[in-house]
Amino acid sequence: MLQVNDLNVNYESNEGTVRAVDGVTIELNEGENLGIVGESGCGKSTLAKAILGVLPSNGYVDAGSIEFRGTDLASLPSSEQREYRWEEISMIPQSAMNALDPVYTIREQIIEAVDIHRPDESTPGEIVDEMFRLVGLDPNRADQYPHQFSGGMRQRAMIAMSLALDPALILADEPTTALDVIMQDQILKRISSIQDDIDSSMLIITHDVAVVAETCDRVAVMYAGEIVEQGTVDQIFGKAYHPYTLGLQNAFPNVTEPDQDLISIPGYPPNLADPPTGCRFADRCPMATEECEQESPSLEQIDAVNGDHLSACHHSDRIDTELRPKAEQAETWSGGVTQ
Amino acid sequence: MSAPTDGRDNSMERRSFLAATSAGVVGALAGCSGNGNGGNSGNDLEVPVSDESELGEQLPDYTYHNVAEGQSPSEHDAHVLIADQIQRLGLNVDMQTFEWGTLFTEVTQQYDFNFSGWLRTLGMYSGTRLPEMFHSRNLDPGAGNFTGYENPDLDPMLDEQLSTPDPDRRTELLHEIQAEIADYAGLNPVMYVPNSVVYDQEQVEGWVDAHREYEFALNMTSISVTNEENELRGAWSESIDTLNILGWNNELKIEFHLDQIYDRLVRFDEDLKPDDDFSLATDWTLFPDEDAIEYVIREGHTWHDGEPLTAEDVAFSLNYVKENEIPLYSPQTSILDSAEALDETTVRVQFMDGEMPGPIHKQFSWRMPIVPMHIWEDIENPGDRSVEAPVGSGPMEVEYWDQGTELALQRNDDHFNPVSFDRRITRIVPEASTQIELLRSGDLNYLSRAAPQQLDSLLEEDQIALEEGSSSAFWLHGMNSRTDGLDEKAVRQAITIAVPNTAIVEQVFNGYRTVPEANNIVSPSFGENYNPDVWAPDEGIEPAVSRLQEDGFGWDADGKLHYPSE
Amino acid sequence: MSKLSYAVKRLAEFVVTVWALVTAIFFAFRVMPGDPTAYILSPYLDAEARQQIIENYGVNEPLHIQYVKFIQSILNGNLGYSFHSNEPVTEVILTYLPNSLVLMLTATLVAYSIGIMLGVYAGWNRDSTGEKSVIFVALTGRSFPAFWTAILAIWVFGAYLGWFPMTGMSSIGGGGESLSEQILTLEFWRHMVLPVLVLAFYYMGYPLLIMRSSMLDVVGEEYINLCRAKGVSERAIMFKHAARNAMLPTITATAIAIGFAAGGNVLVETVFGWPGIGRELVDAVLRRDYPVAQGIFFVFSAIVVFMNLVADLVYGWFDPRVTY
Amino acid sequence: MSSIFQELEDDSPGEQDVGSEVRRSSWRRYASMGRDQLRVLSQDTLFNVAATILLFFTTLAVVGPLIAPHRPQERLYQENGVLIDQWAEPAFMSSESTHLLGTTAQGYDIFSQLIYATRPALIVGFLAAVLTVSVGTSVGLIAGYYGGTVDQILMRIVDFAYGLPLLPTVIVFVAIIGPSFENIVLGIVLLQWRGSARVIRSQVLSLRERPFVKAAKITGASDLRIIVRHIAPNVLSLSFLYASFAIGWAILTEAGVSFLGLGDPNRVSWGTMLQSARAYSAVAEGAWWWFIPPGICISLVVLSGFLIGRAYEEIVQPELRMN
Repeated sequence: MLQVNDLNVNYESNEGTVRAVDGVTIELNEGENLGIVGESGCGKSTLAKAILGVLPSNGYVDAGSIEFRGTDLASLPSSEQREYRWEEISMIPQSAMNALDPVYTIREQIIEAVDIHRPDESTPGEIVDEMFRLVGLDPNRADQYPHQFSGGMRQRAMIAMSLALDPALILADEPTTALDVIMQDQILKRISSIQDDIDSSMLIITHDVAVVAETCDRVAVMYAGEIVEQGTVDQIFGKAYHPYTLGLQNAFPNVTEPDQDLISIPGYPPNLADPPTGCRFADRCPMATEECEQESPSLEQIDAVNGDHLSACHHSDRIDTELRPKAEQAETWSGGVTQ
Repeated sequence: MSAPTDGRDNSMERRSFLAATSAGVVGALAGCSGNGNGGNSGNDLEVPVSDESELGEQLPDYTYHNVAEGQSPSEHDAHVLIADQIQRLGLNVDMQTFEWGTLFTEVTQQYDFNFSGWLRTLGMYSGTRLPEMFHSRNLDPGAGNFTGYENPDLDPMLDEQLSTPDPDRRTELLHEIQAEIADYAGLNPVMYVPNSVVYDQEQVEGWVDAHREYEFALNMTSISVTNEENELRGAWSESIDTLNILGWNNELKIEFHLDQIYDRLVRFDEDLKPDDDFSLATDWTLFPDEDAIEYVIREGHTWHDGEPLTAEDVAFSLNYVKENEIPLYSPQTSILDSAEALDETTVRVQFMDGEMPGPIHKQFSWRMPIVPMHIWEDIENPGDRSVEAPVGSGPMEVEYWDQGTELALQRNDDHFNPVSFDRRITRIVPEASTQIELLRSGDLNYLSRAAPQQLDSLLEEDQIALEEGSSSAFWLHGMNSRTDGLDEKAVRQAITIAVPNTAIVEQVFNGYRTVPEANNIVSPSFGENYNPDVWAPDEGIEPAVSRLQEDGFGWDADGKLHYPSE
Repeated sequence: MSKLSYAVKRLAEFVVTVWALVTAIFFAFRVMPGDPTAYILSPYLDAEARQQIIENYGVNEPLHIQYVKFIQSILNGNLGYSFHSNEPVTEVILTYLPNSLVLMLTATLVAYSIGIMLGVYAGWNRDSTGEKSVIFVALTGRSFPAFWTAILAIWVFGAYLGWFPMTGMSSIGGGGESLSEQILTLEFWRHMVLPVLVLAFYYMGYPLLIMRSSMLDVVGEEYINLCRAKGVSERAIMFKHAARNAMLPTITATAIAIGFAAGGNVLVETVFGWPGIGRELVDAVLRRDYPVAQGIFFVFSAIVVFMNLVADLVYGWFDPRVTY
Repeated sequence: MSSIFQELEDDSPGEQDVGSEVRRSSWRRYASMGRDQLRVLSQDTLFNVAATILLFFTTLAVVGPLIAPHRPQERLYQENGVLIDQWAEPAFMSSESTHLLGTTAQGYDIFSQLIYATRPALIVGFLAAVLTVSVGTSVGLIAGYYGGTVDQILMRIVDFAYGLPLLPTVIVFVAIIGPSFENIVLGIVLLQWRGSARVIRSQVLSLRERPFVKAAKITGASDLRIIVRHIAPNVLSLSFLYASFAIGWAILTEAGVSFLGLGDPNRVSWGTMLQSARAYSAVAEGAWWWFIPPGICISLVVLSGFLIGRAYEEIVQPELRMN
């Protein structure tokens, strides 16, 4: 359904041009959920905005294409692009509180979306009620203002809005980050149950590995504007073949091992205004060698695995032997494995 | 009191101006070569220096109350000119500028001044205000004799000229009074201010010199207007906010209109003689020994609202004004006893015994308001009424009155001496330059208050003409003769000589004023009441110096004036 | 607290402030030097008459008696009589206030609509040369002294080109109708053009800058992006969402500005010969006409403080988030 | 929030209060903040234009009397030394006139008056700016920081001040205590602080809740120290913003008051020049060279005040930054 190949997105800022998305290629089949995981600032929400064509004024698609069911959205003029927005591809923003216009009621804001794409729709109000019931909200609360909703309810209202035109693809940009854990769980269950009814596929963007594990079929790990590893949820979380993915998994508490102490990856992501040569994770990667610093690795199939599981690492073959067993000790990350 | 803003810090510039002007101008006019180099004043003394032994005490310092430049630039400059002449005569003068209300209060209510001056008019009869200014009973603060003149043998003459019915006796008394106060030289005319009107001669003609401003009824009934609206259009800078003839406000902008809305018992023609076909009283008989007068009221005349005007109305008006003690007419009501309508057309006016004024028409008949009884009789204090549409009987009546914008009077067709045009519009235009532009473009067809500086450029337009007439208005320069130094006649006369009348008229008022031939506050416009041969000093520092020397005054090395040594 | 108790609290504050203003104004004018009668009476009048008038004015009574009388008269709606014309002050105000209101409200309306439009445009097209020039024009508008531009406007458009009348509210000789009748005539609006343009040029800058800075706050908000995601057209977003939210702070500013505008623009009214309340106040102050000056000042302050109150209440009505 | 806030917030609350060392560091911080602001400001072209204009007029005010051909109220004469040299045309219009901008109806040299008038205009502008800022900021700081009854009283005074329209009140004030230059400035300042006080108060209210202020309180810092070291710097840019607007308003009000004839009679300012041009109806006489220059000078100085103010607005709200 969605085929993004070699996409480059740049931002103009007073420190020069920043390439937030660099040569990203992902694809998403009908009915499938793809998760995009990465630290904040790695370019994942820029990718989402690029797909919807709502980049901020100083951002633009530099190269590559975004094919949605055969048409390249990136090359469409903005007026045609607009027809796709929300009708075909809708979005669930991170915190619904600022995503909803404070001076209009929720109903008005949903109806606004409906009117644009289905002007002849005679009873938009019913769609709103139906959607509210779908997300478990009392329909006549739709006439209230956003500030009168609690955090969870606002997020559900957002979901209701995103489903109003039953789009083929929903981009969820950090849908649960702003919520507490319990509410997160409810929202995720709500999303997966809805998905079964309306068979739309979803692109979930988050830094929370657990969210992806629960809701997605396939995962792509992003770092410093590039996709470093891509595969099914079981492949990535079962046996990752990229040092960054391994490090990422260490950073999240695992319910099954309560006394596990968390290990964070030292150092900071590179400055995308002048990215380093070679692999961008090199200076933080315990297995980095000169080769990693000169030449940037490309996404290749891991031969040890059947089924498409790609990783962008020169030494993906040595991970099983050298890194994986020591991945959980802190000194591996701080001292480095091989020099 | 308010802190006066003294002009000390830049008086140096003023001094250099004055030295140059008066020396230069006086020199040029008096025929002598004068130093002619204008700009530099130099400190060469114009006064003879005598040695210490012959000199008495030095005269004290004086203050000069001047109006702020912002309020009236030309008057302010004229005061500056006078102050510096006095300075050059050897007296220390400190110029202080005040806002008008404060100046008037300090000078006339508190006598806390040495020199000052402003515009004053004497009205219809030259003797009316002489007692106020010179009688000894008016010496206390606020009573009017602000220069502090005290002359016991002049007092009876001041009163008699108002009471004697014999015109020749009056003239004789007036002449003697004028000679006396001219010689006193404590309240002097710097210049006569002629009445003037600048007008569009393609639209208006027929102005007459009527001893009073051109906007009064005599002119209104003499001029003719030739524009298609048949409208006389004038302008005023402040809004006209009251038209109550029995109120407290007799500003010119109000009197100009009331004079046409209401009739007067007796009106005067151009030569100040009673004008029979414009007066409400067609005839009158005097009873001097009974202190009474009987007027015969014109028959068949009606009020603007159609009600007939009878002797009853006239009697009511006079009594009503007296009962309510309306301040504007206090000089008349203080001598009036009562009025009574003998029949439909005759009214007998009884004065207090011995109080019947000599020039009865100029003191009484022309001034009294004649109001409709059927409107005012049940109104208690008229002073507080605000009159929307005044009902009078005069040649014009109010058509509409937009306060702040425009007052429109329309012709009263059945008046016995009607005006020749349909409407008179007085437009409120605060901006002086806009008034001039409207006159130049023909939207307005006359202006009676144009400032001298603006007249030159206006008169370049060929359709614009200027009409000037003599008037009783003069610009006074007063000295407080209570202060020592100014209590000496020689000093007062010397200062009067030093006042640069010609320079003020030429430089400051562009020549649109008249230099008085004699030091007489009564202007020639009063005809036979004017006394031409009073003290008439020539102008300048030298004659002033010689006048002081006659009485033994002298100057020290730095040119300061000293009393004569005993 | 509920909206009602908030309004009551604000009203109590309003009364206290107005009372403080009234007292300050009363004593301010009494301290003024100068004799009020000096202006009124022309050179014709002699001293005797003047003395009598001073007594009648009650100007000589001790201050505290005058003050008590003053407060009593205000409470029963009588602001006293003008020294100058003996008209009741309320009538003077009723004559001149409407003229000022008509002029100033139109000018404020024009200024604020242009200002807001340009503010929205400047806020939306950030960093464009358009924005910079709009701001430059707005600031120049506020820096030219209004009376100076007024005089130039009169001379260029009035005297030189003759397109518009040079003075007043109605043509010479065409007066006589009440303000309500005049408003319907074309002649009245011809007289309004120049003063309104001069005032609009002067007042335009303020709303423009406020609108622009609040637009810039709003433009960065999430919901604007979401509207784009919803496929709403740029123009619709600019007006329906951005401007609507950015309006909130501007509303308070507008209400306060209307409060001040009611006071008329003294200088422009004088230059244009507009029979407004501002010009009347200055004339009253210059001729020491205490009652009129007091009355007008009192009305001014009441309107300004009242509009502050209205600004708060209206803000609440516009912005659903505000609860009292 | 703007960059400078982060910079200020970073200083860890736990810093010991060591006498002069602290004071020296706060001055160093002010200086660095100032440098940082100037760096940002200088990028804005409008700010540079405004700064040059103000610089030009300030030098004119200082050096004016030396270069002005005549004194402001020195009466000038025609060659014959008798008649005042009135209504002389400017040199560039008529060959024989020696006056750059001609003379007034009273015979004063317009060009010299224009130069001499710069000084009072700038004095009224800067005096008003400084006083408005100091009064307004201190009231705002105190009201905002202490809150409670202090805040209520101060805010009621602000409402009271807001109740008085600016120009009419200055007119009454000047009419009461005499039309001197200082009284006009005093009158303007009496009212102008109301705007900055109200805005700064609301700013301080929000700053008071910020963590770094609460932290400073916990470490036992005195109220005064908190206000001066922590809150004031954040508010400083806002008060500069109001200061620059105050310059503009003060000059315009002074010009307005003088235009109505209530200006200081002994001191020539652009306002009094316009007033005498109006009294002698210069425009009607076609003497535009008398009427137009003072207006342009006023507008230039006021405009530069506003432009600097707006540039400062950028500092206070970085998202306004125009690059």
